Amino acid sequence: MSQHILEIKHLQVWFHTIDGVAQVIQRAELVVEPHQAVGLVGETGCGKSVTAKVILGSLPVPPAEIKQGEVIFCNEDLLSLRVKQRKELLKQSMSYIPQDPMTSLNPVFTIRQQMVDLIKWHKCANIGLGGLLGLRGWTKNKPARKTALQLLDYVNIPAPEKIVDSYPIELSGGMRQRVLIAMALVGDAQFLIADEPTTALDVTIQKGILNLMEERIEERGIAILYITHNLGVARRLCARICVMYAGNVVETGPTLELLEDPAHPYTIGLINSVPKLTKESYVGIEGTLPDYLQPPSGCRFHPRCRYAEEICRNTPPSLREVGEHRFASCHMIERFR
Amino acid sequence: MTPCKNLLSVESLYKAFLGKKKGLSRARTPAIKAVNGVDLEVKRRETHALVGESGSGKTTLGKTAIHIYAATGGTIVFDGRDITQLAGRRLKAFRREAQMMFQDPTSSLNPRKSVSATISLPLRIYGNISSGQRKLRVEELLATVGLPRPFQYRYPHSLSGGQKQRVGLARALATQPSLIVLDEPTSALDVSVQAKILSLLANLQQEHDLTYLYITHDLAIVRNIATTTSVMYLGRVVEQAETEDLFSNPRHPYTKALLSAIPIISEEEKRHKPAEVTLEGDIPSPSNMPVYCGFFSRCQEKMAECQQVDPALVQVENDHWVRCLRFAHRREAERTPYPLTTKGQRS
Amino acid sequence: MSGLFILKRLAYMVFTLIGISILIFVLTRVLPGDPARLALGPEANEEQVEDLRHALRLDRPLPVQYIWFLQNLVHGKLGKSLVTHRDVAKDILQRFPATLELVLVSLGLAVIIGVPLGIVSALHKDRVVDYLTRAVAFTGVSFPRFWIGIMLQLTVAYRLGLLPVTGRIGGLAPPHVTGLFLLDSLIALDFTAFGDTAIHLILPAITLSLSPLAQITRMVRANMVEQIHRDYVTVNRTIGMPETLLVYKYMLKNAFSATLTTVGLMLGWMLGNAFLVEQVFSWPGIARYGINSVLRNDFNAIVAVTLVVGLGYLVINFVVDLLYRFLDPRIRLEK
Amino acid sequence: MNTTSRQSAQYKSGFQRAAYRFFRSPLSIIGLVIILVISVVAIFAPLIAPYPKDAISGVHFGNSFQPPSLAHLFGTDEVGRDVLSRVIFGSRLSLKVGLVVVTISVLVGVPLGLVAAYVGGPWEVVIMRVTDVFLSIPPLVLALAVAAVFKPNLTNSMLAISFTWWPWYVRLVYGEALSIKEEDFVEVCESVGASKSHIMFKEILPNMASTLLVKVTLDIGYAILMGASLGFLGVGAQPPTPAWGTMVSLGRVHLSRAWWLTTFPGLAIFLTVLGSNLFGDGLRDLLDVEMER
Repeated sequence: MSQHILEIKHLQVWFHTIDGVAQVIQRAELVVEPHQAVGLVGETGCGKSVTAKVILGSLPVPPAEIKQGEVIFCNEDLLSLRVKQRKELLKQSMSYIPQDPMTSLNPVFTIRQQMVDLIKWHKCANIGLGGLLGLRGWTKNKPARKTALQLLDYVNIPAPEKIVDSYPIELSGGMRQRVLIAMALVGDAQFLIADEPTTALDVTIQKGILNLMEERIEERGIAILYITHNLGVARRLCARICVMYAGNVVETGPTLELLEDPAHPYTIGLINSVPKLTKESYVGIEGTLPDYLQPPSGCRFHPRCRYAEEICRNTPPSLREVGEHRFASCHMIERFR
Repeated sequence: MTPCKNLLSVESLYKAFLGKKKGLSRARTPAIKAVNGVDLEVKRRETHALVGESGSGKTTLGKTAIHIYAATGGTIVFDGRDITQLAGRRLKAFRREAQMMFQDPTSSLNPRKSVSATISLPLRIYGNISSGQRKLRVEELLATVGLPRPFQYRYPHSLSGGQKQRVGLARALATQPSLIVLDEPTSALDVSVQAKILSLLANLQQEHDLTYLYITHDLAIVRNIATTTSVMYLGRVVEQAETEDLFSNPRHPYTKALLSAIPIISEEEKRHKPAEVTLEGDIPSPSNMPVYCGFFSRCQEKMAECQQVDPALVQVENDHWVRCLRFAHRREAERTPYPLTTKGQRS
Repeated sequence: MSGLFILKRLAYMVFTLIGISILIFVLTRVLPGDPARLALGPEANEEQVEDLRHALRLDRPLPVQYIWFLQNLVHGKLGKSLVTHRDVAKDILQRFPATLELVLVSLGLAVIIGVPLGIVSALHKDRVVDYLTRAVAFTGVSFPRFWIGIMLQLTVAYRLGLLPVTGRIGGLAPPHVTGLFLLDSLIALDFTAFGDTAIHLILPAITLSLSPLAQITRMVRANMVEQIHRDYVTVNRTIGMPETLLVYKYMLKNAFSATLTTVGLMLGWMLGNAFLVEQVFSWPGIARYGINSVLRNDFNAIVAVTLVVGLGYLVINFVVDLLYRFLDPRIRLEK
Repeated sequence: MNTTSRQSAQYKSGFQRAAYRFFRSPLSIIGLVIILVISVVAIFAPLIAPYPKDAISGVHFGNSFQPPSLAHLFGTDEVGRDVLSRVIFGSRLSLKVGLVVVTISVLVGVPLGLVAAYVGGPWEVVIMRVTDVFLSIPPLVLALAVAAVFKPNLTNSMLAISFTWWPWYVRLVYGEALSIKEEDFVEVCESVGASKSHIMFKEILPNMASTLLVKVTLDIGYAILMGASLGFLGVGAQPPTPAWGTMVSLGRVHLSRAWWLTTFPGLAIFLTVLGSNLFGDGLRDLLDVEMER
């Protein structure tokens, strides 16, 4: 049907809390094409992780409620699939790298135990408890172990034979993140969600991980949705960037053009906030993220926007084309650009 | 050098943490040399940045320099006075002159105390002022850091990260210190908030004649706010220079690697970065440091001798110091006009 | 490394044991009350009391008394009972297996029932099963042990006559090998004695296991619930780990090693509660012996029982620590 | 800066939030009700009890061993006293045991735990070693050994229980304080020169208030249970005091003849402990306290 591997349309997600209904995602739109890395960029609480959870199906429902929208992955709407089919599809085609390498590996099993189980699981379906006990359909351990070693080597882990028998606590953060990348590569997924995988790491380590992801993942032709708050990291890895603010995708476009010439006032503010090596002044954005229990009417950015006018207070803008492959949701773009 | 030019100067400072006790015996695991012979000069009304990755000892250095931790060795001179051995009442008196602002906005505020109780604690301890005056002073401090008056009745859980850091800053300013150690004050914040806090810090420095020791891992910030910079690795300063000089002409392989790892968002920024360097491996554990150059295991420019000699910090240009064997050698060969001295030896 | 750990742990045990001995010693000699007078009763004359005081060396200075006490302890001499004049060590040795058997069987019951209950409860959190399990668990910890024992006796044993009311065995005891009747009867292939012992064990074991069962259920539930929110569980789930494998292998091992830390504590409380259960069921173990000594002010016996129970508790915790290290690499690998 | 957005939203107050969480769980409500009922009964015992004089002394031999009836809901005992009245008066003794033991333990254990964790050094070694020694004897056994030395009565049994109870508070407070000590705000206080006692009692202690509250709630029940156990073993309150444990123990002699003598006092103990447990657990959820046991 389409050449997109992932397309999110009009996603709207609410959370039911003690204090009322939090309208966390108002309108998320997202497209990822095969072999493409897309950066989903935004500040804390903008809804980027919630979006990822919707795709992965790990959003707790309730308290969350998906009000409307479609998440089309490999031509299937994930939101309308049955749980079992959806799990099978995700297992076949999607993978995930978590944010915090320190807590994302099971502390009481060795790397080998964790990887081997995963490899065996991907090799044969429906193992169940019987398979666990080695009763049926359980591939032998040796080839799985070999695959594990190959994968660890593939993610540039020195001396994988030694690492494979360690417990997570024995490894540094960078090492653990490499192990997690190796685990994400176990299935032959075509799509990978990376949720701030380098935020917890030092810059020199972060650089190694980014290099690795660029080389290895592009080598395999995997499409990536890379979630980050760091524009620099997104620039390093992604071909396109989607900027989220307060539950809306406010701007999307090819990375370099978007960073050189941002269209949405929030993107402009965000880029102007980053301290730069050129010693350009950085100003920040006035105000704070709105309260999701009582989000502002109209454009959610209008209380912080210096271009805001009457229409911004009343009508929520939608994404519209502002250049080649570029979209932004702002009423005022023509006024100030 | 007049004693008053430097507000803080630190000479061959050491800070070791005892290892964990092993059961009932007196034996301990090896001590961790978190700060291993550091020299530092912070000039009045200027900002000196301490840069390094986690485990480099930069936070420990910051805390030891203002006597939050007692130094294991070396001397700390603050405003012309040796404060290394201070204790008791004189230590308490010194405390009001040097304050600290912490990295974690949540952990640095007591969740059970209101904003006004938090800010007025130092006032209570030092000032003999009435509670009415104290209240006025708290409101004044809140205004200084850009928070409206009603915030004094709030508790930390109802504040955003940026607001918490402002409260932390107000508390640090309460005693009217001349030096503030800023320990990654913005690393937990979003960039749009970070920018606001950074400009607040810059304004306060002007208005209150403050001196900052700014601890961070973000070199882009350093470039924008610091006059002088020390790069730390494994408890030592590996390079120290004026910030402009450091960025335009980095000497130590680690500094180059750090600079090249900065994520940038525009092409112009690229011109301020050195050629690509990618480091391998991790920082060695500070509990078993090599006797030779600590950076050897990750260095891209290492030589055979590096595994035999522990290089000293040498001056390669005016006020540009590097701890690398390559420069110790080159300087001898080239007979550069700068005297071959090592820090800590000069008087 | 591991050997060193065991040595250190043993040294700690010896140290604590010395502490216990001082505590008990101080309790019995310094606090008001003259053991000799108490032992002989109000009818004895001053001379008799004085003689006994001398025999017990109660007329010497306290440190001397303590050293003497410790010397005897090292040689396994716990002294003679002031009431029955029998060797206390022998008495305790004879009764200890009965207590051990009761405690171990109860713990087994608690683990076999409690762990699955906890898992079921956690997996069905906030549903009917969970509320039922939790209600059962709350009831379990709140029952006075002695009272529930009496109630069981009243209903199951007296009224219905299904099980024996008291005692450890009805017929002849199996030949003594370990002192644990279940084990001894199996060794002797005496299945009548085995059945006899088992029938007598049911009520006391149920009574004693109720509280640890409830606690194990609660601990397993709490730890499993906590696991559900851990990052690695989310990660494993999103990268396609099957639910059964995740729950029964990955989460359970974490939850169980966390639960294990409290098993040592629980065994300690069980040793204490054995005092109540043995009293109710006339179980011939050291706890009942201890109570009788307390009621008769037989202070040599009190000291001995307390020391033995303390030692037992320390040994149990030692074993639990070793197991915990084995199960959880975070503890083992911490430098 | 947008300061009004947070205030203007219809956020629930801390109390409303807590109440919502508490009342969502039926078990905690049951606990609360039990606690309230028992407290009321204890306070107004002389008004509620049908035969207040029977509580201790009354002797009506003609009326002995009456099974439960409308006149005597819980029956009568071997000397004809009304069991219900005795159980009602027993609640006073039980609550007294619970409150006294927990109060003593908190007063002794909390400062020791704080000092061990915060001041450290030799203090830590001494306090924690001594605590370890106490903790390595099961509480009931230690309480028995202590009670054996004194004359058996209610006061002495309360002292004996307190003697075994305080180390648990030292351990709890020690562990909590060690982790709170690591928070930056403690270091901030040190760096502005606050005194040790200020930091221990004004900064660290308030942060473990909810943990302590939960522990205290649970422990009142457990202390009552322990008091009853000692009474049952004959080293607690002596007859004719209407203590629940003692009543169970006395009634046991007549078990085959008069089941009500043991059943009702035991049920009272059970309900009290259950109430404190359910309520404590509700509080734990509500205050978000993580704690063993």
